Amino acid sequence: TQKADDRDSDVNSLSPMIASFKSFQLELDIRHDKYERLVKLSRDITIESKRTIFLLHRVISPSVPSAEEVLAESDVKLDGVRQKIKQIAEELLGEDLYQFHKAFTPGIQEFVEAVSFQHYIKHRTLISLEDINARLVFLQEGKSEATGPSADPQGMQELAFQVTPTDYLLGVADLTGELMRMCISSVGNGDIDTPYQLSQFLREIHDGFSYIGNTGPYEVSKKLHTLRQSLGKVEDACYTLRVRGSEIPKHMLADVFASRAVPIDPDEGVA
Amino acid sequence: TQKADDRDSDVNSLSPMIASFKSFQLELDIRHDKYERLVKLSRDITIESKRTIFLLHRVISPSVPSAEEVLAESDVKLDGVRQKIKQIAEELLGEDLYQFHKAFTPGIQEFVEAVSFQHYIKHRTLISLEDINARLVFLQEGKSEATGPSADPQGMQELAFQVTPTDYLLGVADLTGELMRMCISSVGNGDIDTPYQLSQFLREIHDGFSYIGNTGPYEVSKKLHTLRQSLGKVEDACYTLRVRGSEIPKHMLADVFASRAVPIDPDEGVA
Amino acid sequence: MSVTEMFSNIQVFLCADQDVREDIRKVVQTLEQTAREILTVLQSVHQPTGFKEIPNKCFRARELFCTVRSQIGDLKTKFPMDQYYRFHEHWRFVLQRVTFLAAFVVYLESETLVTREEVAEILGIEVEREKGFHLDVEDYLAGVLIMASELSRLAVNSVTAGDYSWPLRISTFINELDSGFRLLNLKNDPLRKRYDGLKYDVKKIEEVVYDLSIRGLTKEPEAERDK
Amino acid sequence: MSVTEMFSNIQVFLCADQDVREDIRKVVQTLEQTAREILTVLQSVHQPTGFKEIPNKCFRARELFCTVRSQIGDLKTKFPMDQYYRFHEHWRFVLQRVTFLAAFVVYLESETLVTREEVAEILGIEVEREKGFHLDVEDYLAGVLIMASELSRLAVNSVTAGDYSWPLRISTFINELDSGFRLLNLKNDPLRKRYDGLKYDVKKIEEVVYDLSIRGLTKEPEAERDK
Amino acid sequence: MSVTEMFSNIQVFLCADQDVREDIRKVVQTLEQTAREILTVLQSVHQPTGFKEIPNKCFRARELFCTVRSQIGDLKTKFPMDQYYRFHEHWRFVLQRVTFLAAFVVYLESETLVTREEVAEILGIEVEREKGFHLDVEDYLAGVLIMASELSRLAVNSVTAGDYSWPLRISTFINELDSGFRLLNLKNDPLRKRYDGLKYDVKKIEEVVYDLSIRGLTKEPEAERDK
Amino acid sequence: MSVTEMFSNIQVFLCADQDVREDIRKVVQTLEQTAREILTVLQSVHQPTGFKEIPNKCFRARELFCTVRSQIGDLKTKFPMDQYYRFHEHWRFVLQRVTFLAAFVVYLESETLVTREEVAEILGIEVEREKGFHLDVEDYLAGVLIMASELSRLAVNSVTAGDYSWPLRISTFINELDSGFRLLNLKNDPLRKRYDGLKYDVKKIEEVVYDLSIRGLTKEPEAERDK
Amino acid sequence: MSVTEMFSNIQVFLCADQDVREDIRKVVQTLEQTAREILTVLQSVHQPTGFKEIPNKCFRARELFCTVRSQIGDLKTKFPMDQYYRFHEHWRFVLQRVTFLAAFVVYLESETLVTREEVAEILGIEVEREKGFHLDVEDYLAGVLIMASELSRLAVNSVTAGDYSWPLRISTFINELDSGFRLLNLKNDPLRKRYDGLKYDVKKIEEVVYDLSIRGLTKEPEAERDK
Amino acid sequence: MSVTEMFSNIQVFLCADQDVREDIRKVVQTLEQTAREILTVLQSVHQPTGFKEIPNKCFRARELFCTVRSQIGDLKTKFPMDQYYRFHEHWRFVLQRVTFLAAFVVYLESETLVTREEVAEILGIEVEREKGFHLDVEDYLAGVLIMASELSRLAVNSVTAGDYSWPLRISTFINELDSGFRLLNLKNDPLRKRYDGLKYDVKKIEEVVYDLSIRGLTKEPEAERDK
Ligand SMILES: [Mn+2]
Ligand SMILES: [Mn+2]
Repeated sequence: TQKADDRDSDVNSLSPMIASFKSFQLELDIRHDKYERLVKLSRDITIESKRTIFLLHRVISPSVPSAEEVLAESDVKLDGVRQKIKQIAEELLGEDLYQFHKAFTPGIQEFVEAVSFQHYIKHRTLISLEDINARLVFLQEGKSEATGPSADPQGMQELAFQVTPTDYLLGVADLTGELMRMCISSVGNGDIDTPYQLSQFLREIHDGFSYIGNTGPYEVSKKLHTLRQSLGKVEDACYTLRVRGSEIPKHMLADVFASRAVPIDPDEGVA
Repeated sequence: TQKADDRDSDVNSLSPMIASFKSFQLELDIRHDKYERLVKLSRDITIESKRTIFLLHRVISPSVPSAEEVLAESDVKLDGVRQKIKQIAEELLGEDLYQFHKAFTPGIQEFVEAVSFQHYIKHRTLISLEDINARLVFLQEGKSEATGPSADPQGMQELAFQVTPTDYLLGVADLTGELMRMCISSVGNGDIDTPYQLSQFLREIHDGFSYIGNTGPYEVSKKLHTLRQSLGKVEDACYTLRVRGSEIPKHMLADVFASRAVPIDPDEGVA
Repeated sequence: MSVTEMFSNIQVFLCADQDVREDIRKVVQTLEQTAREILTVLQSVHQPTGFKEIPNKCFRARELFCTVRSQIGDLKTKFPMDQYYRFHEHWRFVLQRVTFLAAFVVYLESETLVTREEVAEILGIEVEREKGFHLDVEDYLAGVLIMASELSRLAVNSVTAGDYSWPLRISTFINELDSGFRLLNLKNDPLRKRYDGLKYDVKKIEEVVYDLSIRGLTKEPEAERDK
Repeated sequence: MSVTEMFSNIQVFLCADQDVREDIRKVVQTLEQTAREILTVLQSVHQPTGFKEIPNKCFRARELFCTVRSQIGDLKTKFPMDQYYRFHEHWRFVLQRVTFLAAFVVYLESETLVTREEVAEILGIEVEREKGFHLDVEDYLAGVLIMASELSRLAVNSVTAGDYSWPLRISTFINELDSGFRLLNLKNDPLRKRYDGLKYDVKKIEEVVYDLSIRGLTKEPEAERDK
Repeated sequence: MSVTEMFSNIQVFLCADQDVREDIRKVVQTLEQTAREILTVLQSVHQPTGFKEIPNKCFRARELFCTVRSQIGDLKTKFPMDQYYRFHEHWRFVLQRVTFLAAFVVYLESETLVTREEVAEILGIEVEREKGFHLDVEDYLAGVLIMASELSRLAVNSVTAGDYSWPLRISTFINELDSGFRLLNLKNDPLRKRYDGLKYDVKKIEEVVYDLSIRGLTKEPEAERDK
Repeated sequence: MSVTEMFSNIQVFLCADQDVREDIRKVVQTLEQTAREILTVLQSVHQPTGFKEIPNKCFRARELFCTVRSQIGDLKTKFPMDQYYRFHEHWRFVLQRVTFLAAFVVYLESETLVTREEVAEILGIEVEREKGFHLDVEDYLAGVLIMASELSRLAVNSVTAGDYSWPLRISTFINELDSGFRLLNLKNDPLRKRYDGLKYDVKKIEEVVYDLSIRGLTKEPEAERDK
Repeated sequence: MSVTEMFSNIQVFLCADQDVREDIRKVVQTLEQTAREILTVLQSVHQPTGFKEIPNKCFRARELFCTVRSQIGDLKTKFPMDQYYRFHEHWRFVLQRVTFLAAFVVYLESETLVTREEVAEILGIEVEREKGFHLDVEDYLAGVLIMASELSRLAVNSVTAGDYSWPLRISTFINELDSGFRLLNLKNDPLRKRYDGLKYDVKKIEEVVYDLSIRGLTKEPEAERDK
Repeated sequence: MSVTEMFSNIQVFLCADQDVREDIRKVVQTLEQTAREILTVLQSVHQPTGFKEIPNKCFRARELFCTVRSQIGDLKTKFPMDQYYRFHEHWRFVLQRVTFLAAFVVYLESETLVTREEVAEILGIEVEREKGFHLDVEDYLAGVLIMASELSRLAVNSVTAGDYSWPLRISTFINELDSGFRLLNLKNDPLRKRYDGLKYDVKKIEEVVYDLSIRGLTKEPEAERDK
């Protein structure tokens, strides 16, 4: 019979079953290749975001003019990161973002950390998820499929990447570590206002995370412990500032705060 | 005084200390960038090696002619992998291989697995570390530093990548998993010789690893359990072949082995 | 927007997300229940007397697939369609189960491999992601592999039931399937593990065919069937 | 070559490797012993009476560095020089310790940051990898950071000893060091963690300076020192 | 009440609690001993000569269940009955073991599935929680599943002993059991994991039956049995 | 009764059990939400301006405890009371949290250690197990230990807020608490681990008091307070 | 000897072993209780009023060490002396605790470091292993390190209590201890980890002394003491 | 005695201790090497051709046990005998391995269970702790269990090699062993875990015997053997 022959002879490579498996092969390989490209992009984003954060820590040097330079440089760096995210967005065009989410989530979280750190330094507020997403809307030349959403007259097309709320949360949780570092550095640099500001800000974030509690995903709860430790360090720093401030004779307070370097009259020093 | 001024004014960016830290920054960044490039190369090598292994499993289809095609295709694939390893070797030129070892060890292990699998299919023996390393000697155009070791007349220069014995061992340990898969497939395809051959070969490798025992690094010991399981599966398969073979009436043995598909006289069948 | 407001917004999002998941979980549970019922119907083919009732059983299973379709229809309404992979883990397991059941029914009916298109039709879903709730290719393949293992059991039990033709036909079928799977490059994931199991199914069926052939039982049933 | 032979060869390699490691471990242990001795010598600077003896102590430490040099010289002979990073973990810790000690001595002597070249010279090793047993930049940096933390202790204890000039000078020094470290892009590794500690050292020293300045004690010692 | 008084009271409470747990642990240990003895008695049915002695062995096991009853009786006196679930973990394991043993005895005697009521009677405990020390349904099911795996071993060994009728009967029984379990919606807990093992038992027994049928050994024993 | 019937009955039982757990989970979720709201209210006492508002905040928290009581009241209706320990794990965590919150409120109001009776009253539950839904002594202790760690934070932040009297009073309180715990013979369990953390809280607060006393700040606020 | 006999013998042996361990555990528990009592007595030295009562407290602690001696005496009878290391883990922890307590009492009494001989005498045990139940050197060192951390607390609290002389004396003592430990080549074990903690104690105490000196508080108490 | 002197003495002691451990480690390493060599010799019995060479292989193994004896003899000299348990962990693993090897040789030679006395003799050590370096009962049992798992492999491979008599004899032997272990009340320790593995070995061997008996292969080889 036909069937018996089949079994012993070579499997007919033109059989419909084999043909469909060839298509599965193609589908799976394309998928895995895309995943791999996204992983690589994510690694690039992570590294560049981390470097931006290091760069931003240099703002807290005593001089103000260099701060602007540094911020400008961080803008350039973050623009580079955005270009990488644009590449992710291109890869995801027409795809389900969540299908490849695991591939790029570490990079995106690190980007959120960097961008929110820069934002805090500039504005002393927490950047919102919406603001971050607004910065991830790209224009690209409308290719053959120019009929995409909101294609503009010049044949340019909008391409948007959406950070998920969870990635945003995880990035902000990591941000608190950087803020803690910034706080300790500020104290070391004789900057008294920043620590109090930071402790206030960190407490707000801490209370926000407490409010969310275990409603969020497990990864968020896991970071809560570190967040609490960072808050503790910042609160301790403020406490130290306050306690030592208590020793200045009241009438000297103004002087000391005005110019820490001016030596105080030795007679009055030992209160 | 000079010092007191320093403290309050901007840190002099031209100070020798700062200058040396700028050089450290450069040195560290270059190092990290290289590490990252190696990680990416390693990932590429892993993926392509894995695909080669899948490809090689297709050899065990009933027809022999297709086997040669597949082997030829695997040669092409492995050549591609070798090009990637060449890139690693280029990155490591003049470097201490062990400084970046962690970056590329997963890829190299997977390559050992693929290349030793191909070797076994072709020659039914275990490829030696020396043979593998011999395949990783590359020629490259002698650049400015044409005075390198063994530069040949045409200005070509030798560039060799050395697989470490540990990576070799770990790759061979993984190979046994593929051999086990090959064994079970062979039984399913009615191939009786391969399983016995494989069980013999696997037992040799198993005894080899037992002999090394805990002398080797921890990663090797960790894989011993899986290796033992694979050996067990292969021994079980041979056992089954043997037990069922025992039921054929002695005078029929020749027939059955000659052509399994020929139906046997029903009267004699039920022994 | 204050920090508190921002976190409130996120909390709202997270709660909504949990609600969606809770809804999905509930529908999935009913789906699992139906899947178990279909399985019970089809399990009877392994019984000595079950081989004659295959058409009936398939018919009954087909009826139950109506329920599956309506339950999946319900599932679709629980989340935005373009976030399929966000919640994929919730239904992945059961979708593989019902794919297996569909593939098994189709095999019992026609001894062919159900296509992804056919499964999609039986389940009332799509093949292409763009078109709506769809059947991921890996889930389809997983379902097919579960069936392969069921077929190796069937080969064994058909012999017990005295029907010697099944093992040979199953053997041909499963060998082709094996050839198909060999074309794939799988990652080290659950699918790969399942595919490793296929080798054992192939081996088991080969053993049954071997047992039959050394006893000369490979011809008869074929003939019997032609009648 | 048979499988057995191949594994025998590898076994030979592995044994040789273990022997090398054993040899290295032994030399490293003597090195640690010397490092502890140097530390004991230098610890006395934290004592109320210790500040006057700094030159003596540094001299004594310099003597002990001879031993260090000869021990490291011994270490170099234990393995092929181009496999430095293969065994790096074995001496990494102690190398950071002796770098710290060298940096501390140099600071006490001249209040400057020891360069990588100077450390290499004190330890009798190289700066560049190509030239032989060398000092990795990360190990150099780690050693410097250990010293920073020792300096914050020194700032505290110098005040106890009644010497008010150290904290200011240390403060200037450590601030510059901090500026230097800020230029680096570190990975999430032990060095990064150590660098995070530097912030606390800076903070501590700043507090000491603050304590002095509100008491008007920042001028005197400077003057005293000039005498 | 002072803090000290309060904590003293709490300490009294905690001590009492630890004493209760200690007492429970001791009784549970004797219970485990008896369970091992019953198991040794019943293990002999797997021996080639054991199949003829099944009635004797069951009788002996029944005797030992008296000890079990008295030991459980002792256990009941160790804690207030409404705190059953507080200490459940202590006896959960052994209770599943003796349930298995009871189920095995009943199967060997009558080839039926022991009911929860019967187990409760054999163990001298209650079915309903409200009435006293009872057998939790999950523990009952776990015990039954342990037996299923013992039966697959029995099927194998009965063939070795030359008794070909057991596998068929066991196969029917275990299939019914499997259908029963398919009615349950088990959570992702230890019980579910154990139930996943049932599939392997079913398959193993089917293969034994297959081995018998392909060799035409399935009818004989039936006849033999009729004698 | 057939196997099928038996398993159908069991399925009914299992479903009911799962429904109970589902119900409990839902109520516990709302309880957790309220607990988080109370926490948010009480967190504000750490703010620089928060110390003056303590009475307000406690009042607001007391209001929210009404919700807690009604939610726990709801919880009680979800299962038979004598199965408390069967489902204990579901509410254990949240019960410890609300105990902490109650203890914190009581401390802020009266600077006393809340008794188990008081917690029970605030939560609308019982102290004695026999009387109904109660507060397990381990859960009470866990809640108290969470508060201890919150108090060490409060000691720090009160100083930052310029109120120097809190640390001394907290120190006395926490020392008493520590003595109390030293009366207990805790097993090697989560509670023991939490108790080990108390030592750090004690030390931390002692250091705050030290910082104040060395600066002569320990008497002033006392006076201030008397006004 | 049959296998059964052999295993019966082994079971006898295993039971005996478990009994020994049970006995040891019980005595160790009473020992832990006494240790906690001594700790409570000694904790009061951290109280503002406690510094005057040191002699009383030490006297009371000395009394309680009688109980310790008799409990350890009891412990000795529970196992053959040459199997000390077989059961070492059971009492290791508590032995370190009572060593700490002995060391603390001796320090409070005479401000000297207790020797191993003294601890052995206080506990009624031996120094040399050959002579009987002895104090392992690692356990002695662990106990001493626990005391070091207690002393850093004492330095802090003595200042709070207005006694400014302790910190200086403690600082000298702890520095000597630190030098002593620097002579040791500790392995990477729990003891090493504990020793790493000593650095923090040293630093903390130095900071207390600093706080006193910068405020000119270091001379007064010295004078006071002379009275 | 000054603190420095005291710590110097302790350092002498610690060094001596570390030297002892170093010495032990070295001997243990050579012992492990010999054990691996014996294993390699005995592994060959799994080869198709290996079954005929069993006597030769056992003879060769016995020779190598001379080396083992001399190495253990060496080991004994490295530490005072009454500190056996202090260093037990160092040789525990290798002692279990050589016990396994001794048990395996004895089984291959005489198909009996090696007694603890015999193992002790083969290894040149004592059974009773009091008499010197001995074989702990737990280590003996662990070695026996390792052999059990090796025997299940042997049963499989003997069939492949065409020798059908081994599995039956191994089955009887292993069942007896299993009964023996059932007499023991093992704690929840590594030994218990290993013993749980014995069940799988028993089952595996029973299935081999089953495969042989259903094919009527259980009598033949017996006859063959008689020749
Ligand atoms: Mn970060
Ligand atoms: Mn592989």
